[in-house]
Amino acid sequence: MTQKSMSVMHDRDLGKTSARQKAGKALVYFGIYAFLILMALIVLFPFYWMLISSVKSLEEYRLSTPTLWPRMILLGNYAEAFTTAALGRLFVNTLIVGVVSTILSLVITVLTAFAFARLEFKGKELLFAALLATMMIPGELFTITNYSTVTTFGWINTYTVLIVPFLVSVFYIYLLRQNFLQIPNELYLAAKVDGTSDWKYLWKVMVPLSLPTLISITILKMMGAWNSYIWPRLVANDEAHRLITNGLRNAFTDTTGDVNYPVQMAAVALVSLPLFLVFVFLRKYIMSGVSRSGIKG
Amino acid sequence: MKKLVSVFLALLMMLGLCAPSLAAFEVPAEGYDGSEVTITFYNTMGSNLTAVLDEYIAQFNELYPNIHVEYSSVGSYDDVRDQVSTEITVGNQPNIAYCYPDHVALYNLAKAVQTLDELIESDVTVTRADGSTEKLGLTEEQRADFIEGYYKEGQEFGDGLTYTMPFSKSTEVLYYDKTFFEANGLTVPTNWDEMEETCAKIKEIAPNSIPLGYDSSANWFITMTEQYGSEYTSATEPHFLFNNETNRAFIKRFSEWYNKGYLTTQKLYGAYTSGLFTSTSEVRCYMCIGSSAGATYQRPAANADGTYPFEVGITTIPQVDASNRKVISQGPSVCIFKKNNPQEVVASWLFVKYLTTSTDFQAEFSMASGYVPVLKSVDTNEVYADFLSKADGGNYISALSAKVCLEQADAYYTSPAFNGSSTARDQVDILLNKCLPMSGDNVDAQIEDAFEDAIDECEYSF
Amino acid sequence: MVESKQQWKAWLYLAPAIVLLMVFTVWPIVNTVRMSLLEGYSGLKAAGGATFQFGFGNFEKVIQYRRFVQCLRNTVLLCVWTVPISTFLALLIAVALNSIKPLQKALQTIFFLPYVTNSIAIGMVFAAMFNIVGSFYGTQNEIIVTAGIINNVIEFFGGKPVNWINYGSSYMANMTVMIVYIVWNALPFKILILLGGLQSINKQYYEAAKVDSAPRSRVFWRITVPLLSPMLAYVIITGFIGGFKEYTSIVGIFGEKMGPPDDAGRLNTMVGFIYDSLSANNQGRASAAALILFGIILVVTLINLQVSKKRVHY
Amino acid sequence: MKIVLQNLTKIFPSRNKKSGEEVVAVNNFNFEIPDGKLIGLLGPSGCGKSTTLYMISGLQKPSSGRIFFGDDDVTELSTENRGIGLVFQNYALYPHMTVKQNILFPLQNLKGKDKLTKEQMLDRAQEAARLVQIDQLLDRKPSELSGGQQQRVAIARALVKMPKVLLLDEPLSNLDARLRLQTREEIRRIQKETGITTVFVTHDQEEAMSISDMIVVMKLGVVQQIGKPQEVYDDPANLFVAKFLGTPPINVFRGSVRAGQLYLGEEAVLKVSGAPDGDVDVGIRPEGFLLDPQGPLSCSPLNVEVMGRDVSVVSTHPASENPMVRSIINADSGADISSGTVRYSIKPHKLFLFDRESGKRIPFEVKQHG
Repeated sequence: MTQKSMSVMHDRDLGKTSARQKAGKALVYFGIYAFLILMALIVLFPFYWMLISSVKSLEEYRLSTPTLWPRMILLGNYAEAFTTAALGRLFVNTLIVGVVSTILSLVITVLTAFAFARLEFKGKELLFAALLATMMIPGELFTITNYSTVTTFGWINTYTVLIVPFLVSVFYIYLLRQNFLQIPNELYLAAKVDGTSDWKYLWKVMVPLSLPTLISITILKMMGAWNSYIWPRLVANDEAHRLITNGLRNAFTDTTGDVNYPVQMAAVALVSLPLFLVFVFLRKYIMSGVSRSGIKG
Repeated sequence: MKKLVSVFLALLMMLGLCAPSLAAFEVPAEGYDGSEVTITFYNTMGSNLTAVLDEYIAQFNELYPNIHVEYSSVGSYDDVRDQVSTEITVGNQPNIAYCYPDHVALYNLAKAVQTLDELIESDVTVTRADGSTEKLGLTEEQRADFIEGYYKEGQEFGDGLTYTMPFSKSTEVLYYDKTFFEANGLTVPTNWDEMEETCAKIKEIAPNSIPLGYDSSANWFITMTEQYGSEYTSATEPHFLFNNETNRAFIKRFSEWYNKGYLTTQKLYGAYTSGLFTSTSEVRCYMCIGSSAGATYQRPAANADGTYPFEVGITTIPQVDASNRKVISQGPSVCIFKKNNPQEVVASWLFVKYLTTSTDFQAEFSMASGYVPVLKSVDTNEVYADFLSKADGGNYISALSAKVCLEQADAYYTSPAFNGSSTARDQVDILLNKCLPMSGDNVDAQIEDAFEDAIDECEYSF
Repeated sequence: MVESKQQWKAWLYLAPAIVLLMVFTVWPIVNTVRMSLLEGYSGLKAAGGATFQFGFGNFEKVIQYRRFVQCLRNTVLLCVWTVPISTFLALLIAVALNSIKPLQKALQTIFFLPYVTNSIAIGMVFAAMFNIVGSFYGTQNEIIVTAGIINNVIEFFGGKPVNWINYGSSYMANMTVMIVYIVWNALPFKILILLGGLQSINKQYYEAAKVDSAPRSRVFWRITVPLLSPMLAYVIITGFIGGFKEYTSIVGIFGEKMGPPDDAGRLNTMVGFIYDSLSANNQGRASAAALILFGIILVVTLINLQVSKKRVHY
Repeated sequence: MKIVLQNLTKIFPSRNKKSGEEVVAVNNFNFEIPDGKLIGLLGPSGCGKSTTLYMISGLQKPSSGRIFFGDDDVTELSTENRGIGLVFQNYALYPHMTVKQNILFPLQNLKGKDKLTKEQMLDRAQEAARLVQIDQLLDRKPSELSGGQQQRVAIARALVKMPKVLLLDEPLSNLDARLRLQTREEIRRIQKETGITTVFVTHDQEEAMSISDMIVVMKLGVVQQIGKPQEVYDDPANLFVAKFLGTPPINVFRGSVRAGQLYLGEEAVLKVSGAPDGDVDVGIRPEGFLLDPQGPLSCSPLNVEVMGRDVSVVSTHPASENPMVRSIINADSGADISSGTVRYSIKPHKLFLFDRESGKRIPFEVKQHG
């Protein structure tokens, strides 16, 4: 009897708390979603702005009171963007530079990261620390000297000059090395036993295992080609080699040196589209690539 | 390994240290010898202008088929400056570039700009592909055809030599709401005292308005020093002379206006004042001083039937002394860079001469760009004359603006250019905007401090 | 680990990277040091045949600049504010994202979007959001044409519009805008890293905490944060390094004058100072400033590493 | 193929640079592993057994000494060229490859005259898979397999290129108890079937004893004893070996020898003629106790654990080095712990004397007690 009543009481208590808990939980989730959605709106606003600006007329864009919804939707801006900027050529150039530099950069990054992660040599730690230290130097300073270097090499207005100087990225090496370090040492030993050379082990085992990181490096590198501006403008600004961001900046200048922003925005939107799609489809890899870099050690 | 590295570095070091040296230029005896040369031309033209350029390059190539012109739209004027000055450090500069006097002063640090006097005065005869000939230098008529103020700009570098040729120009003009002025019986101010009265009257009629908007405060300051004849800068040391009684006085005067609500500037307002001028709400400007090349931005948005809410009038900016009119000369000139191959320099000169002395090119380019031509003879060009004749405050506002510019051709001034002149320009811009809102008992002291700060900044970065 | 006579082999693997780094990184650094020690070195003047004295004049000139301290203060203030705020906010967002199921993927994508977009557009948008168009100062003259979207929101909630970046705006207001913008900019990368870290935390820890009926906040501070500490350390260290190099974001909002119209240079930073020197064609001074900045970053990073050694749980 | 280890020594430079002390992982190891035998390398962690294995594999180079496979000196030969198979503690399967690809991987690396055609490779892989009974799992990824299955894949991968030597590094330690028992039988079976000389590293003495032809007991880089499992158990060379082998572990007492008589405390338990007088450590295997009311050794029992056929009596004794003395006696002999004392006599061949200082075995001649 006593036992029973106790258990009943107990049950009721549980029910009570769980009802309260449920309400609390719902409230918490409501809070979480409200927070996330608010932040998402803040993050999205500039994109919204870019899109509505891209369909405004120049007059409307220049209004001192900006309109939040275009009075008139000018899809023609997109057509104009495509033709005035000769986007086709720019796309091809950017693609060539992007693809070639990505491939070469990946090879170099893989080799270097492998040496730092798996091979033993004198001064390894010191060299790696020195590499990391270079990340702290304001990059603008490199431009002056590098410019005179590439001119000495006679590389001005070539694809080479757009590709070679930035093949080595300490950041990518760092990312990949972290990734390599997390591959268990036993795999390396096993591969030795199985009769592989270092070289074969690198390409057959480590590289496939680091695919997510490599994919995110690929995307970052492609984005770099897409967004690079100061250097290409300086060293390869002829029609044959001009890259996309440069083309955008140049194409929409009118006589007063003013920029036709709506058309430029349209062009920016057009140019961002491929990157955006790539991002949406490969999000999983980018995520795991960056996060897997793990930051250990 | 270590040794290898150090040798490598030493090698690079030497590469970095040796500066490109150029032989002194002399006009070749035969002028242009017809050899194959490729010349590069950096500009800021958009696609509507490069179309015009293409056309004239084609015509030029009929005369000189072996001179290949490659042009490049580098971006803004500042972009051209940055690009060229970096290229100069390794001796890789283009042949011709759009330039402002400040830029040339910068390039002159490297002694990279070709002085043109020898070429201008050259009597050498050059034979063209079609068998005809031309004088390498400028003929009397060609020289006289340039609008004097524009041509003089190329010689403002302290040594009297000619460094640039004017390419296409603009200036500042006063835009006013003609409809409003006529409706209220206002007269358009021609001097600053009248401007003050006009502003006061407008403020009475429309208390919520800001009667005058001035886009470029730097231009305003520099133009005022010219109009007063007070000092601004000098091409020789000491360079920065703008801290003087007259300048402080006019700034104080404008500051009083500002505090009465008479005026605003682009910086103070937060956007181009043309936005205020073309506005149809009650918060608006009735006068606006801005670039003559931006006339279309000073036109209000058209009504549905194609008419405009009000008619725009354009006139010369107010003056201190009507007998000594001063308006700023803006817009690109072109300069030619030194090269080891004298043929490149001569070819560049031929091309520059072709563009700057061609009435047709100047006319067409001006109509496409909104800038004004640098030649007086352009009004003999039929198409351009027709264009000017249509001038009105609506559809042909650019023509109206051009017309006003041509009428004040005698008033153009340019300020001295030297390394640091652009800093001075930046600093007086900041200075004017800083001083306008000052009020209270110690305005004079505040203004004085602001002037001293500006001079300090100039001296430091110099 | 296999011991190797493979020294040479390792160097072979490193060779491409080392050669490129030598030419395009090491040499520029060496050259920077060289330029910093040539008084008043200017590439253009050098091209014109000028010679320069060897000495520490450039460093003196940098330190003597009457706004040097201001540049330094701005840089430090921006770091000190933006790094903790953006890290904390990114952490909150990452934790929130990690705790939900529906919409998680969509929201993730949204939060990473800024990562793949052109920065030109973003800066323009932010300036427009904070920009107040109109005249201030002097009561008769106070006319606001448009207060900017941010002020519209403030007014909607009954607040007074703030002069954020325009004429007569306060240093506080300017800094606030910069902090908001920089934080916004820094979020995607940090969220990406932290969310990745969160997802790799073993769920058992949370289950254990649930069994121990630990409250949410306690779980957050005692489990999530310590387990995430390597990523947090990484995000903070890179945040500081980036923060000390802050420049373009300020140009994005205030333009190259680096301040509101009445006080140009008020928000100038160390890198801004380097750029100013470069555009004045004084590479010597720019190099000296860059080396000073490098020194500062190095010290801060070493301190950071020292702290994280004690605090980070691997 | 026999393996000969000659004066094998491995010295690691100290990790702590400041102290600068070197670590001798393996010290002067001499041994000849007969062809076709399964050898267990046994010892606590850090004893150098894995290092020895890695030196045989070539993954680590000895600091001094030589290694021979048959008559060939392989000391300088790199791992790839030694033709060995190695199974790692955590299997080290390539996570991105299927089981089949994992097994094929070593074959694809064969060069020169050893090179196989695709068909040959597949046949060999099939055969290896069949041998370890995973031929149903060939298309799975390692992450889709259980621990035991992964272990088999690892063995198949090691066997597929028909190595002359198979090395196993703690192959069972990641498995649960039942699977461990089963797999070790499996390993024994496969080794017997293939006749490959096999070296097996473990810290589990039971595991080593149960399947090895010979065991090598190591401690701190030094070989303590080599022999057949039973021999080593019955005739341990020193206290360490005696303690390390056997479950439950041997009981150790402080004792002394006076005039050929062994005393534990004041109890004279055994005649040990030939042993010199002095303090000794005494080891008595749990099965060395006989319940005997007249026995010389009296203990205070705490508990009796019934283990089926046997019972284990847990008691205390003042001279014991451990808190407990554990004896295993036949269940039928009826241990009674209610009386407060239990008396034992000792089986002489289950009692060992060790030097207090060196831990070395002190031999003695067994005489009748009493």
